[in-house]
Amino acid sequence: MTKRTIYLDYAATTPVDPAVAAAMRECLEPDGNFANPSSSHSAGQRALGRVEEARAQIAARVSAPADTIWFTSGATESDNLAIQGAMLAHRDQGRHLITSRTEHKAVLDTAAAMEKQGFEVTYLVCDSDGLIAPEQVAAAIKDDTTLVSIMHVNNETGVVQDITAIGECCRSRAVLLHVDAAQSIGKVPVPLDQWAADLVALTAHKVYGPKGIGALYVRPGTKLAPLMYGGAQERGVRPGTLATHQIVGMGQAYELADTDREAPVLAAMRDRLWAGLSAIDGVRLNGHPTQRSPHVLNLVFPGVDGESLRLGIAEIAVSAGAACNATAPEASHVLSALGLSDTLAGSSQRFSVGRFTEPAEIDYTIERVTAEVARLRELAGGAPAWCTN
Amino acid sequence: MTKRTIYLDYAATTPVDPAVAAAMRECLEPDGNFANPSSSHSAGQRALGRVEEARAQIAARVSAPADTIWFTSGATESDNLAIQGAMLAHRDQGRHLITSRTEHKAVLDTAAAMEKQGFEVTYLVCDSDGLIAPEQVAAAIKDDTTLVSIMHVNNETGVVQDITAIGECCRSRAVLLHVDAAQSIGKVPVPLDQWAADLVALTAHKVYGPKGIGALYVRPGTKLAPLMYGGAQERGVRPGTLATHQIVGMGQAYELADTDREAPVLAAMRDRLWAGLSAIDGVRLNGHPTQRSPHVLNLVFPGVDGESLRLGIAEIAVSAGAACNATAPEASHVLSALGLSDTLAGSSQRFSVGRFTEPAEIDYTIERVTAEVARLRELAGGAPAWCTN
Amino acid sequence: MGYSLEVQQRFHSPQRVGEFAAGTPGLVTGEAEDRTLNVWVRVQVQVVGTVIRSVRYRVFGCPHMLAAAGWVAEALQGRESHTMRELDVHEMREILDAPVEKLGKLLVLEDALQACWQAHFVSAQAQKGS
Amino acid sequence: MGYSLEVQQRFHSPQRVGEFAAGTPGLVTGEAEDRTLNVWVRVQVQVVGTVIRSVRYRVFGCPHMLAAAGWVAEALQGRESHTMRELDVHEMREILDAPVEKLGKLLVLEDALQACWQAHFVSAQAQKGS
Ligand SMILES: Cc1ncc(COP(=O)(O)O)c(C=O)c1O
Ligand SMILES: Cc1ncc(COP(=O)(O)O)c(C=O)c1O
Repeated sequence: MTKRTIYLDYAATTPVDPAVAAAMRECLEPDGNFANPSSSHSAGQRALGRVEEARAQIAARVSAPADTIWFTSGATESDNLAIQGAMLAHRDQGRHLITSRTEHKAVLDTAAAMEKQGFEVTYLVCDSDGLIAPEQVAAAIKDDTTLVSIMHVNNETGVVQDITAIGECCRSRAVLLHVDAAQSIGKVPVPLDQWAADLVALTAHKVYGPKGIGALYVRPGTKLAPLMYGGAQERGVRPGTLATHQIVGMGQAYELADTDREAPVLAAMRDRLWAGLSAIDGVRLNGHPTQRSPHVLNLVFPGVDGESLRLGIAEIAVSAGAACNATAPEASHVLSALGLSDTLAGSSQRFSVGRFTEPAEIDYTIERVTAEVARLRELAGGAPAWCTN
Repeated sequence: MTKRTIYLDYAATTPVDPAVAAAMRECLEPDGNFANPSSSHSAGQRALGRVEEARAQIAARVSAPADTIWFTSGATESDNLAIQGAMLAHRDQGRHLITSRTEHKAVLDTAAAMEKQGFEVTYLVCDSDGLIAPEQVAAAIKDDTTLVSIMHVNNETGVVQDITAIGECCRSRAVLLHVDAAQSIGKVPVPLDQWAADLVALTAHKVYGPKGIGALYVRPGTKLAPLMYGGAQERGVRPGTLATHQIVGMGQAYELADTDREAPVLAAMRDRLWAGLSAIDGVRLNGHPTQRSPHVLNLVFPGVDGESLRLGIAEIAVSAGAACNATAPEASHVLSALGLSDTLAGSSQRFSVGRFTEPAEIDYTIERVTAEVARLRELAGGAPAWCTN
Repeated sequence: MGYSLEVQQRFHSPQRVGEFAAGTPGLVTGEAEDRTLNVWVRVQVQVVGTVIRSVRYRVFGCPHMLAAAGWVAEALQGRESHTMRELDVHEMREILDAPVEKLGKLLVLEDALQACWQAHFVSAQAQKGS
Repeated sequence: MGYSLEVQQRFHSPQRVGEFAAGTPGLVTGEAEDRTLNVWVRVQVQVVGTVIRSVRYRVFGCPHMLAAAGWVAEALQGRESHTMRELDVHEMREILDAPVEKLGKLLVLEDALQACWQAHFVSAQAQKGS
């Protein structure tokens, strides 16, 4: 096996696809498409043309009209704009927000900030498989509920929520639905023409596009208060000079992200990994066994400290859970919500595969993880029962 | 002369310098520095290293410590974070904001939004040269003033405000100062070790870096409420996956931006253009004749509609004023603040030169503008006096 | 902003600009402006009998306004004089493919033509009377 | 997270892991844990006269904790027995270049050594008494 890192952290971020990089490069060349898309001169208008082309590519990937896609700096901003924007714009009609305990921090921290501003938040609790039942959503809706925010694919476990059914609950009660679909594109279909979703957060860097660019789908007529002011870009809801190369990159990435073709390949890699690792004594899968995205495999190795396992297999890039929590010492809020003890949450690893994962990398990973788990368990021989519970 | 566009709109945005593009490209390659800088694995830590290197490059360019530079999606976000963030964080101590009529929309629209939220805003009026006297700032400060927001280099006229003196007024009254320095880097020094500024908005795409990345300088100890929530990036004040390639590009761009070397070259180009165009009957310079940035020349051609002049010289990319206002029909708020009539504001053009401007381009521009002004004046022969006043 | 080929061509190569020689028979002049919209236009129409023989104009304003003036001058030539007051600005906007925000400016051109018509009507009445 | 070479080396090639054979003379055992920090450690110290002859350990926890246990086992060997209770966790943190958040875990190691000292003290007293 080569010395270079094996990358199994595609859920944290992906490399940029060479075809995406090529499209971006054209905008980064001295005579390329560099002008400000808001400028009225022909160079600006050419840049605007590329922006609109990318908007159409993204819209097509999620089966939505192009003018429902608004560019942001990423899914974090999209989640914030959706939640803060909808709650503030409708503050006179209702002050109640429903979300779940397994959301990304971009949703949870925003919900907490809304609470501090006097809004009321209900946090739904998933079952031990990580699923939220549509009936839970229906039961939580009150007369003053403005918005439900439920993610599509969970970034730590890969569990997929039933957005179609949840959307119907919301629609029938005239409540807005926001969906964080940051992890979905290229892995699980996002059929916005079939979902009753009003707002959907998208990002480029989880699907071989550049970091620092994302989008918010906004169903026509949905009122949103902006997070920022200044300039008429994106109809005034998201000002700032449009980053043509970033937008072009996102467009190209979405164009390439063919779920029908890629999902089965990813699933095969994930299943190969799971087949190999399931031979390890006591190993368990976190999250629902089938209602899941093909790219994530979250496993608990009882009796093995996660940080130590990661150092033990340092040539393989995996993560405990969300990358943005890497320096935080607390146990994953997602795994806790599934009912894992802090110890077992700390003994969990997220493996995530992607477009460039090769079978040999999977096989090497199985070998190395198996050996390192055995070594660390040996080191901890005689440890009390709580270390494995 | 060649057929390709002559670009004299560097104040709207610049092409990416080839050295910047090269640095970015490394992050966009399949085996490049693509990992999530928040990931704890070695690939993530390598990416973090590049982010911190860029932070240091940017800090060095503005004579500030590296840990005072926080990344954002651009100067629009930086202005919003500075103004909304400071006003909200200090809302219990004071609700008064001071700014000026010639600020960028990112500041003015944010100030207007603060007014809607119950804050009080004083808009200082510049003199006919576009300057704000420090005494005006001092006189406007009240007991409940929290923040003064004054730009450094004006994006439409190039006029440079005396931030050193304005900063002293603020410091002596214990009022925070935010400076929008989006246009300054590489053109006019930004010596943060000499300014009494607490917050400074920076961007990459006005100085041969990529669009969609900027920074906010935050003096240590300055309290700010975040605009967005989710994730611990940038100490929780600006969450979202860090866009390594963008940050690396900004770092490289700032490293290259040597004001001492570049400003005289820009000034020579601008002066060559002015020398040529000043022969046109009635042409006048907008903004202070000497207290100005070397890259902007804003001229009024009385009796010539600006939009028609721009179409007449369509092979030369120039703009009326701010690019983000290109589709808005109103007269420039900056030129109105200088006392120009709507007609004269509408007869104004901003020419802005940059690193890749060549003398032959300037000479061609002089020839073409001179001819087109004459042609359009001839077409409008016999027009009433108001057309030129 | 994108300009249609029609606008670009008329803008770059305007026809019929200027004034008729003083004393040209059958001449009427109409002028209109809107200072808030930064447009001014002056149209001269030469009517011979009931037919418009030729048109001249001067104009200050945006490319659409310039193109519109040129288009009108060409369109009126050889038509019955009453067509002066029948300018359809919506049709003209379509032909030029001008954005709807420009409609206000185009109406100034309509005003100038109405003024021509008025002047023509008055002088025709005067001629009848004489 | 970056790990110092000291930590990496001790993590990947730990020495003195395990237990002494049952019945080894002069053996004392100390164990400590902190469930909230996910660490457990058991240390065995063999004291001959007033000198520590050798140390063995088992540990569950993060890389710093593993390295710390190995470092302590090596450091104590050949020292006077009372050094068991004189572990300077701050010094150890510096040697390992561990982040300050790890201090709590390292204190668990201190607890285990204190337990060893206690056991040693009790058995020494017992021997004196006998
Ligand atoms: C589910 C989910 N939501 C939101 C985000 C934030 O996306 P971004 O990094 O584009 O801000 C991520 C990933 O970081 C994610 O996995
Ligand atoms: C003075 C000034 N402030 C703010 C901005 C906004 O910067 P950005 O495009 O990086 O959001 C600009 C340019 O667009 C500017 O010229």
